[in-house]
Amino acid sequence: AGMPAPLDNPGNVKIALVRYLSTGDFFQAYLGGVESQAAALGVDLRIFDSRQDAALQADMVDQAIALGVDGIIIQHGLTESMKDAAQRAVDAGIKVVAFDVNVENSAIPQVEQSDYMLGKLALEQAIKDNGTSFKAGYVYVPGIAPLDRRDVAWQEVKTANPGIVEAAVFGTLDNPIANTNANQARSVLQANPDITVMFAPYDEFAKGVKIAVDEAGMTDQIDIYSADVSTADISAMREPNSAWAATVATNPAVVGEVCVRSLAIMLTGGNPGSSVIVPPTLITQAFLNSEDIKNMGDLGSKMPQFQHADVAMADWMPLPSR
Amino acid sequence: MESKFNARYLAIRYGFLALLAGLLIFFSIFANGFAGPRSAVFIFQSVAITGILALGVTCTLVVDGFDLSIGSVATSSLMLSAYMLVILEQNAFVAVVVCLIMGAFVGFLNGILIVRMKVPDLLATLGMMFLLIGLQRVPTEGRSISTGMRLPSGEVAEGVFSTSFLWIGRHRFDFFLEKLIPVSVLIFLGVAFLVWLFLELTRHGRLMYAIGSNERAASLAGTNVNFYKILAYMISGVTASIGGILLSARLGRGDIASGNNLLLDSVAAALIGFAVLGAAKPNALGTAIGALFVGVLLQGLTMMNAPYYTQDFVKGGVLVIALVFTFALTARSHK
Amino acid sequence: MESKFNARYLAIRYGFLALLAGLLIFFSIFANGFAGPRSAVFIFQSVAITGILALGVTCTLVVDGFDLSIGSVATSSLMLSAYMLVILEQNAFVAVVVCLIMGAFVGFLNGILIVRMKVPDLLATLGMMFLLIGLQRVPTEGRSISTGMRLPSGEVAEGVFSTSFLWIGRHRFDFFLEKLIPVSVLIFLGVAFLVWLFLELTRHGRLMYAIGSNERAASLAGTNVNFYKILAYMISGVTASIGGILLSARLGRGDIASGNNLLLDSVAAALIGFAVLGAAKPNALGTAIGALFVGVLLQGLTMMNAPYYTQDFVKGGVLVIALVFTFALTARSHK
Amino acid sequence: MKKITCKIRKIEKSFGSNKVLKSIDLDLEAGKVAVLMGANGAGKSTLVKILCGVHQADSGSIELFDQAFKPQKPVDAFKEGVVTVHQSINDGVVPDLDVASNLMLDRLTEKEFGLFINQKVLKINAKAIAETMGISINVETPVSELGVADRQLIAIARAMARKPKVLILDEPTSSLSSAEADQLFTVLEKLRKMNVAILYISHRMSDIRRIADNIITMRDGKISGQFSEKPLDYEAAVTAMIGHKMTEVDVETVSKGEIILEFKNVKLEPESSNINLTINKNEVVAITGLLGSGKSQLASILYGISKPSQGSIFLNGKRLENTSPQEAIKDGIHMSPKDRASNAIFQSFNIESNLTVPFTKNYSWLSFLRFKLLAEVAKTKIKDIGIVCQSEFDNIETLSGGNQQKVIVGRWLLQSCKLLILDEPFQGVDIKARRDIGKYIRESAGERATLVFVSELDEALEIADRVLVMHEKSFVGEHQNKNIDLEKILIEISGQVSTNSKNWNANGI
Ligand SMILES: Nc1ncnc2c1ncn2[C@@H]1O[C@H](COP(=O)(O)OP(=O)(O)OP(=O)(O)O)[C@@H](O)[C@H]1O
Ligand SMILES: Nc1ncnc2c1ncn2[C@@H]1O[C@H](COP(=O)(O)OP(=O)(O)OP(=O)(O)O)[C@@H](O)[C@H]1O
Ligand SMILES: [Mg+2]
Ligand SMILES: [Mg+2]
Repeated sequence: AGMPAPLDNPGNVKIALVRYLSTGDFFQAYLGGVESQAAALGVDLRIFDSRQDAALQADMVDQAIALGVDGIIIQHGLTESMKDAAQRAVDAGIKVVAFDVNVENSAIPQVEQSDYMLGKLALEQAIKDNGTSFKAGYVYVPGIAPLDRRDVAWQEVKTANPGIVEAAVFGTLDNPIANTNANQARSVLQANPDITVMFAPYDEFAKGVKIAVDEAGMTDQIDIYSADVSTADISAMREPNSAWAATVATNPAVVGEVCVRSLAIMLTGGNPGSSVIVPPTLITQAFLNSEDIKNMGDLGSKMPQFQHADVAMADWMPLPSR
Repeated sequence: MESKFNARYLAIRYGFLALLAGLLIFFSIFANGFAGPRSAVFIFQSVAITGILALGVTCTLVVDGFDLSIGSVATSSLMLSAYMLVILEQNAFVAVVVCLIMGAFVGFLNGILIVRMKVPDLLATLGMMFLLIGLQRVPTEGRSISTGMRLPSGEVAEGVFSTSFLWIGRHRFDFFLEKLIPVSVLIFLGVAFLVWLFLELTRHGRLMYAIGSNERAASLAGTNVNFYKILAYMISGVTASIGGILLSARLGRGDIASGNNLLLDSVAAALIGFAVLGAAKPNALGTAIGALFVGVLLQGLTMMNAPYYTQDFVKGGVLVIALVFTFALTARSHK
Repeated sequence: MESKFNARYLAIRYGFLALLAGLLIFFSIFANGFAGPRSAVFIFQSVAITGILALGVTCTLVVDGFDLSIGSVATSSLMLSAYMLVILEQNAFVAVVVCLIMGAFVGFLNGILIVRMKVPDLLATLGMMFLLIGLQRVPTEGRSISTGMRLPSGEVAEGVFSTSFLWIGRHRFDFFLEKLIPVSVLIFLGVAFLVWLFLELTRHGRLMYAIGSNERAASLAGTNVNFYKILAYMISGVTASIGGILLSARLGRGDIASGNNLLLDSVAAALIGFAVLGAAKPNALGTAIGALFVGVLLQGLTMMNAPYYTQDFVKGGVLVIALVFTFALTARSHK
Repeated sequence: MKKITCKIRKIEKSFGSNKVLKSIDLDLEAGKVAVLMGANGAGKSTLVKILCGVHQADSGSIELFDQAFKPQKPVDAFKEGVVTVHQSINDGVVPDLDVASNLMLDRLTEKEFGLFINQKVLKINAKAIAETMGISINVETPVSELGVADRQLIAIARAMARKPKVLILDEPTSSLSSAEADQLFTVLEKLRKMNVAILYISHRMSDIRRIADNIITMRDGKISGQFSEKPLDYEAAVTAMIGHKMTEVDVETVSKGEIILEFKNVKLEPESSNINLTINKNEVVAITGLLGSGKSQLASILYGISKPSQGSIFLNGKRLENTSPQEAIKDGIHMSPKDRASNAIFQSFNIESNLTVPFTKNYSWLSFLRFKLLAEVAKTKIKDIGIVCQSEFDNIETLSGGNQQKVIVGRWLLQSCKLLILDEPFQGVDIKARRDIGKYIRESAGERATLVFVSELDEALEIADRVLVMHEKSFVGEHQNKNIDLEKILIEISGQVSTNSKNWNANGI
């Protein structure tokens, strides 16, 4: 209704979401955003799940091309494996947006939740709370793209503040992640009882660290700073005496919506810009407590910038109903 | 067994334990904070869950089977307990009982597939694994379960992880030191003791070893082979669900996770158990020590600030060397 | 073999294939875009790497062994090829050869551990798995390898994935349709054919089956048991490294996070192979069909827009049902 | 008066289209030993398996003490007091457990045993059971370290200790020598007095003569004769069993060819005496002796599996230095091992594959198997040694025990060799087949030397040109198979001759 062609007949428009990662709350919420925005537009959405198989993900782009879709959202993946596939889609006349993966293609806008900013904001809060000299534990597994980007912020902050001592680096992606990291964090706390800040820029890590801190009875001494948020994280942050001081996050559902909107703009001949950034939000324990926020829904309603990002918008754009 | 208690015999029997002792001494000296009762308790705690799972696998190994589904049973039990508590708003007792029943039931199904349908054990339990990995995600459409979550129906889940449930994962008993021993460690020790008792000292355990060694002969001697095989898988299912409950109580939420690492780590523990005391066969004591061995190694390396990838490497290396040592010696003495 | 080719016999022999055909028909009708040559090629391509690994596992299963290290050999080969290309700036040929040698060497080590050191196969290959998982991350301190990466030394890596290397992963041959058949599919088919030829038609294959059936008897019949066992693990190592090379050539980068599910998926394929044509033993044809079966199922479900977790569920469910069917029937007819 | 314990009526059983039992009627009397005779594959073991609940009959009935008896699984038969020692020795023991647990295995399955195992009580009970059969092994030894004979004794001892009402023994002496067999017969006497009904299956005439109260013969799945009039007419029984009269074997000793195998001052163990021995082309030499006298050890030395404690062995004048069967085969030494289930059978293979395993090289082209040729070769061999089967593609597991044994012996006759070693080649083979195989071996003996290790003297006399006797790892006697002095051999076997000489020479007098 009132949308420009081809969206004036949205039932005939087919878009595909080609995913690299799918397991976990973030990805589920992201998918929810994609689905609801697609539903608001009325387009036909196909989902391809490669389950962390980068080679398969590239094939899936080809499959989407073969299916004759009009637009493709590439969600995560590796630059190297997706670059060619994305180019093939563009060559086939398909509109493509990429989320959180750089496919090195000027015809493809990049939607990003700035991982660097996530790390940066969390660390700024840590410095605000703890000053510029403290002993920190850092949870990091190299080789994982978003974690690597968050690591850049940590390295910068460390160089800028020589007072910040990195007492221990640990972390693992062994499943169940929170539990395994709790075990490691316990050992680290035992070996370094003078740590006061834990930087765990991934909420699964933060959860593990929190368990360890609780078990070690060091909740008063230690503050945890992390990235990402979920309903479970909110309740963990709000537990009485929780060491989890703050997290920085974008709303994954909003990111999903933005991806679809960017694609819709492209389909109608518009240009959302080569880089669409969904700004992250700082969420502190104090804020959660004072507003009595229980879940992601509450967070959205108390924090409008978390509920909706005013990016990739057009005046004809229908938004999902809240 | 020869009369001379010679060096080789000692090496076979105590080589692995000596290695463990060596590691303990090494880490006590070089890893800051490693020595001490609290640190020891961490080690126990960190291996409690894999250890419990490994004890279940041991039972299936004894009847010459193998259970690949334990990891997914544990995560299913994790999700199920959270579902019971948070969404169905049941109390801790109900949640625990339902999880245990689920574990026993999955084990029963595995057993039926294997003894009645004659599906090879690896295959049956692999199928079960995939089935459970999928199934555990269906009720919440792949979301983790926690208080306040929005259900697919649009409602908000009001149930909570009750304190009595969290107690299982978080309480610590005083023991000389205040708040020293977590419940999970006691459960691990309890399960280890029970499985040991069962396998080594009861006639049922002996018959299970008989089945593992020669199923036909055991059957012809009047052993109810099918019963014991199903029993083994049920024990394995129950222990895996205990593991899941402990995980749930520790995490305080129904965390969508794959149990791959749980599976591999507990299989590792059970297999390392072969080498303990020169048993060269699955045994409960060995499994428990195998689990502790891995725990000691990881704790020590973490404390020495070793990067995570060196941990796998050292784990693999020490494992291979220890086992070569034990098995090469055992084999030679059997000649 | 009975004279009457009765229903049960047909069910055992062709039940699994019938199920596969049924799935194909079902998806062709209900899954939009499933039928067609390109889709068929996708399926082949999506299972090519697991399929190749599964064929290697099949060889170890034939000699009554088991190789848990294949997944890590594949990822090691992935990292090694990237290391050769990007950091050591070697050409594609050298990278491929080095990877194959690495695979053969790991297989050789596994074999030596098992036949000389008498370490049980699960244990030896599990240790090797942990070792490799750690080892492959040491040179880059756990980082993925890609052109322009900063090395621990501070330099920037200048090497690239050469076009000839990427060709392995990305080229498609024309076949009726333009750019239809990817190199990896041809390699998969080639490996499947060779392994089949080797196991079924050569005397070496038969001797390997003999070893799997009764090792002692094989040895007394003059078979060089140790040689064939080591050979089996070397084949497994080489196929796994081929898998890793293909993965690397497709990704164009040494990505440490890739290849997580290779082990379980290829074991699944090899085990499903037991059920194909009522073989009830490891066999190359069955393994290849087993891999395709999983591929068809996943592709079909994807095309029907099923969420990822239902895919596991359906995979497990169909697997269990198919296998119950086949094995229950086979067992009964053997009575 | 007759007291029938077990009444079998009109039992039928088929495996697929193979009708194995055709309307079997049989009575087992209390306090009597009924001997069941029948050629390999006649259906004896199948009948036994129906009686003890492993298989179920297709039709027919069994009555036990006038009660209908239809065991569905082994436990059912057990509970009713029907106890069986199976033909396959490996069906009787659990190798990874110790002797004590093996002896007590059936007790362990019973509730009455109690939940916990008292190791001391277990051992005491196990020792008591062991004594009945004169087993002197340490009960803590794992069974995996024992040979077949000991395993068989354990299985028998356990059955004896059950206080059976019906005792079924399926070729219990197939791997025992006369000393152990005697022990068994003593116990059987006792059970007979206790009114146990005993069904005894054997191919050994010496056993049968010794203990049969009546004889039942089976042929092609049917009862072909019943003999209970004393004195039992053994000859008639054999005739009923094989369908025609048995011809007497008369070994015509042949002229020997050149020396093939030569032992020079060989000692099996440091304490045993020196062996000097030559074996010639064209002759068949049987080596006999008690269990554990060192026969298999000698065979394993020749086959490259173990080494003598000292001395050297020459094959065609060349010193033997094999370290594996593979090398031995290359040198032209073939050996058919004893204990086929553990050492020779490939359970998942068919007859053809089982036959041809050692010689696949000869039947392949560039490593590719020549399937047609393989099938032909197998077919010929099946005919040559009379393997009862449906086709060469039958799975080996579906063959009767004796026929499996024929496959294993046949395997080593596929290709010619310089030295053929057969260790207990007639284990479970019926009389007629044994003669046939013996004849076949003798006929083909021309181009090689043949060594046959047997613990049954009868078997040795049927096949050999020369008989050597071993005792405690040393040789104690040598006899040309012509007008042999049986008394003397038996004395030598039992070790009652003085062997002071530290040297022993046998060069075929
Ligand atoms: N499980 C089975 N499946 C198919 N056929 C079988 C099976 N068991 C036995 N047979 C067949 O039944 C027949 C009788 O075998 P059985 O073992 O009863 O013979 P037997 O009289 O005990 O011979 P032996 O003296 O050699 O032990 C043989 O032809 C054999 O091939
Ligand atoms: N390769 C070997 N090395 C050392 N000792 C052996 C070897 N083979 C057998 N023995 C031992 O030597 C003794 C003789 O056993 P062997 O099997 O040779 O006797 P046998 O006369 O063949 O008896 P059987 O009738 O049981 O075959 C046994 O105590 C056995 O444990
Ligand atoms: Mg028989
Ligand atoms: Mg012998």
